[in-house]
Amino acid sequence: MNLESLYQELILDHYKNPLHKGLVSPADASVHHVNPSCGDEVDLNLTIRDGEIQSVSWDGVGCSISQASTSVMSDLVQGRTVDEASQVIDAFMEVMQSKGSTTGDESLLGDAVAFAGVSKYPARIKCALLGWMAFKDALVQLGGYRAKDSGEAK
Amino acid sequence: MNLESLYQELILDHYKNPLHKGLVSPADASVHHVNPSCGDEVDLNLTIRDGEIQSVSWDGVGCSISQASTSVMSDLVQGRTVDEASQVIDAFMEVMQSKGSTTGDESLLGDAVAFAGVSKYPARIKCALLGWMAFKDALVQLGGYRAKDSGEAK
Amino acid sequence: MPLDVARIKKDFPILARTVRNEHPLVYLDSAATSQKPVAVMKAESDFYSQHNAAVHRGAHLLAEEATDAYEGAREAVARFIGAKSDEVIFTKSATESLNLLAYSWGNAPSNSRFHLAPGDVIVLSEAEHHANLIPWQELARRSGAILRWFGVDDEGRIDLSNIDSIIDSRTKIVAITHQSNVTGAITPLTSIVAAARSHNALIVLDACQSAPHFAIDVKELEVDFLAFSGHKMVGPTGIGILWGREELLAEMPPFLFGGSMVTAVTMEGASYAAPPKRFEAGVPNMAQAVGLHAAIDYLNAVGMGQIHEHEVALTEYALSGLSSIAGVGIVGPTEIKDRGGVLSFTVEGIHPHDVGQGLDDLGIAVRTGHHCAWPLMKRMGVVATTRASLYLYNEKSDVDALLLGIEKVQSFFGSKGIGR
Amino acid sequence: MPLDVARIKKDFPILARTVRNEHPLVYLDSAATSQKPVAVMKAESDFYSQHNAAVHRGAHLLAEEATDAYEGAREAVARFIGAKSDEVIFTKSATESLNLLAYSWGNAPSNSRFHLAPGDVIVLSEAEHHANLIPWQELARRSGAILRWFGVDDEGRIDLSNIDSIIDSRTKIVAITHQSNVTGAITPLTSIVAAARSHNALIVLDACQSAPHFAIDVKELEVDFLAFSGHKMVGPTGIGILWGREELLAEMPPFLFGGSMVTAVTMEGASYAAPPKRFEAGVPNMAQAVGLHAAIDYLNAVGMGQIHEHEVALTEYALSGLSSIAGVGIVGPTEIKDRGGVLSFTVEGIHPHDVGQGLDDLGIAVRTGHHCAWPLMKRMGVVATTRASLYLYNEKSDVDALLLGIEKVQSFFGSKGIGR
Ligand SMILES: Cc1ncc(COP(=O)(O)O)c(C=O)c1O
Ligand SMILES: Cc1ncc(COP(=O)(O)O)c(C=O)c1O
Repeated sequence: MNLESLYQELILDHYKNPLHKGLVSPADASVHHVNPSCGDEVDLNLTIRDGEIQSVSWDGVGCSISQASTSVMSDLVQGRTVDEASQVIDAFMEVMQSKGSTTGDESLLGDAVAFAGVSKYPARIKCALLGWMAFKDALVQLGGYRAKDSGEAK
Repeated sequence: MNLESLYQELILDHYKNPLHKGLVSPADASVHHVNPSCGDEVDLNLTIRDGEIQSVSWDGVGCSISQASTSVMSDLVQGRTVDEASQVIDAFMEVMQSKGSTTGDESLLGDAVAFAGVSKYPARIKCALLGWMAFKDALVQLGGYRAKDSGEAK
Repeated sequence: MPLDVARIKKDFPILARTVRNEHPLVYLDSAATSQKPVAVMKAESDFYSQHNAAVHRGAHLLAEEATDAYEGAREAVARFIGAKSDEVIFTKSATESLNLLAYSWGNAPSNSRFHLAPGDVIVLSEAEHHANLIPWQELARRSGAILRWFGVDDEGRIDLSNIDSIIDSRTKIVAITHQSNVTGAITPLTSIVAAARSHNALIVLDACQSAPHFAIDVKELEVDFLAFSGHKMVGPTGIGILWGREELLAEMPPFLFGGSMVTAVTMEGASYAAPPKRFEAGVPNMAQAVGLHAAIDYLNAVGMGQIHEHEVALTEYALSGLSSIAGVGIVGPTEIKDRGGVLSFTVEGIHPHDVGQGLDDLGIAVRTGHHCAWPLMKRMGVVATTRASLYLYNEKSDVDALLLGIEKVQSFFGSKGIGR
Repeated sequence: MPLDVARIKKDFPILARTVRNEHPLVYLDSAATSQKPVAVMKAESDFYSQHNAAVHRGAHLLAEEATDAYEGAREAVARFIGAKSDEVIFTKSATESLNLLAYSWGNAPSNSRFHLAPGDVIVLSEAEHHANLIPWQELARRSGAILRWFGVDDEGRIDLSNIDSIIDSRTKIVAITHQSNVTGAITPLTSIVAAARSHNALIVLDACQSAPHFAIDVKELEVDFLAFSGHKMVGPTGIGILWGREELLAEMPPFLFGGSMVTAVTMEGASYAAPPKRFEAGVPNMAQAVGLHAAIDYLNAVGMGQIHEHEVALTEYALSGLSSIAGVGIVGPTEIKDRGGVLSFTVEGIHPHDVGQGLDDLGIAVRTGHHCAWPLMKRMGVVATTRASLYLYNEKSDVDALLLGIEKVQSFFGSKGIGR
């Protein structure tokens, strides 16, 4: 089987032992996202203090990709400034849209580079993005997200 | 040109000099029919006395086929019993649906057999039937039309 | 006589192709859309190469030929379901067919038998595909009608125990699926039809998953309307069928408005033609109707009875195979009685997306997700399933590939400590 | 550089066929539907032979490929009209596209900018095809809105003299044709768009007869919505396009309800996806979208500018030829300025049906009747016309055949004492 490159150990480890899973309340923003093509769901709580991500926590059901990706994301942005977190989101989105042509900048994306293989499977990109989109949405709600270019969230 | 067989002299003669054109009023039934595919129209007045067609008159605009066919029809059924007229309608309908396989019974249809060629041109059948359908409708309105088979008008 | 599947497969060029890692394609997603035989593609391109013209409109030879081809397709559909030709309406899909009904009835004036008043009841089931659910939700919203629905049991079978309180004198419409696209369960129509009839309710049957798989006769079914899609029955995409009883269609208001469905038009208003034209505004999907005709000819040549028997045998084989894999749970009836060849299942500890991904990697095409039947998924207690669905071109080797594939997926994830 | 029509003709197999009495086909009915090049048929059968699967639904390779092909077609359409990809919605026809708008807006709640209240005004013209007339009549009937319309002058050109009383502060919608399918007259859009903009009215353009014939850019047109059909632009039947401005589509309620257009569904209600998915319920007309893509590639390879120049020259030639036949009257502009290659005419004393029949007998395919524009016919003072319409594969010899044909028809009927 050729699944090894998609399902890297790191991904499956996060799947088995997800980080920051279990909602921490109260939070500044709470969002609920669904992947309409499969029904997978994620709830995410976000708290920001002085322009820094103080806490991201989440809960949800989903496939290995969506669960692991949410786990990696939540660990990656913890403690970062809102601007840095926005940059990380943009970088991850770029990798996901790359159809396998880029693995992304490891210094920025850390463990999230392991998901580069997902971008070759269009139907799974939504899985990988579920938690990220929830996080971005929460950031936008708190007025925190800064898009890289025009200033308009897309 | 091969139009001779379709546009027989008899048809074009009726077109040039239509019979019973000009509405005779009052009448027992007045109907208005339209050919939705071209907008051609016919008005028809019908009067029945003692089970006999006393008067069929009509007016309208249309192509040579529709005008001539209405002219032939109106002359053919004049003075007939309602039952005979119903038979004539059915016989003409049959010819029209025959795709050129039958010319019809001349003893019943008279000049109307000249329209047999029309049945090879599906788009023109509605032209040939415009006046006939108006007449049938008027008969039905007066409770006169008797369908050949099941007793149900179709 | 069993089907000669090897020969049938040759008629479907796509089944000869290889997919990921040079695996030969094992296509088990026919409930989503079926594959097409060469005859269907050829019928469409022959139409375009020889007869293409706008039907019902021109006075020239091509227009006549195109009209004959289009109306010939209507007759073929009518024969296929035991109906009259003028009772068959071409739409773009079953989805449009069902929306056509909901909008037409929403357009009905208050003196029409199709008019819904506040408090009138539309009956559905929990097993409906979104296409036979949301149009009715919206009609209810617009009209003030109320939705009621049959529940389903743990095998996904429609539960008739409370039929008397579901279908009652306030019930105007019963819209129900013939066969579930998730569980494969076939609906017990007889009692539903009897109850609906006794209360004079209109019966709409979603035949998307039945018409392609076994012979249907609308007179025997005793329903009023039937909707299905060409693309699920080896026909082209872009064509659906709505059948309705002659006397009902005759009274129904139109849905889409435009050319060829009128008798007269002014700037202020229009009057409408008789069915089926009344319901087919604009230049229709002519080539698709012609392709559907070829599809029906193809299915008839194989034989709907044969196809059904073949699928029953294959489904039995697949059911017993799936049941014998530890950790696999069938979502739907586990016995062949009153069920078709749609097989939804879960694999313990492995999410359907991951199962589907693993199978895809082996060249096995299945569907994963909620299958556009979200309420049913909730009722069955799953977020998603993996679904394999069978058709005339599938054979035991396809099922074997699936069974082996599931085991491989299990051992792949198992080796990583996931699943069992 | 003039078009190499002889080479183009070779791409359209039907143009090599003979019709009545072994006459070679002279196809002059492209305004009803165009013919199709081999590339379009091949694109559809390649899709079915290699990539067919339900888009957006499966997790397997074929589903990915089918989705790429379908979304690739959307991008091609977007580029063709200067739009963004997500602004392009696939329907079954222009007729459906226009009905989609009328129904969606009819579904809009009272706080929506699309909601129509009694007394709101919908503006049309007397030159509309039924497809851009009756849906608005019905929306007016349902909402209490009022219809107003531009008249046309004796050449069939839209009369703007009273534009200020037609488009005013009560006007919510202006739905108008870009080019008449009867007279060929091109609508003077600039002042209409300016008036509609100044009153904040939505502008819907029926581009059925323009998009196939010259380059269109929605940004330059400054309209809000655009509808056209694939089958009139060398594409397949069964596919239409609706383009709408991103920010407007984002607010519009859905039209057809079913699978793939939702974000979540319960038995009681559903929430809807973002455009374009919101407007594409069910398994879409995938092969037709792919065929349309091939059609657009074909037109682009020839060049929309070239096609337009070719048609202008041919139309001028036909106009002067028709004008020079005694007894022939052109219904529409007699000069080439702001008109396309749709040529309606009457022949003195001979009914259009009889003219069409005579031409058909010579292998010349034209259309006769009211061309689904009944109000315009009344305004022009005719019951019906004969209509010849030109496209990229027509050449002077086709026009010559038409002109000679008309004279033959005149002499045939003339010899019987009919006409002149
Ligand atoms: C100007 C115009 N609008 C609308 C239509 C309707 O297009 P369709 O029949 O492809 O839906 C047509 C063609 O029939 C047309 O010419
Ligand atoms: C049971 C059922 N109903 C309705 C539909 C909708 O059919 P379509 O998407 O072809 O319109 C489907 C298939 O998707 C189905 O399986």
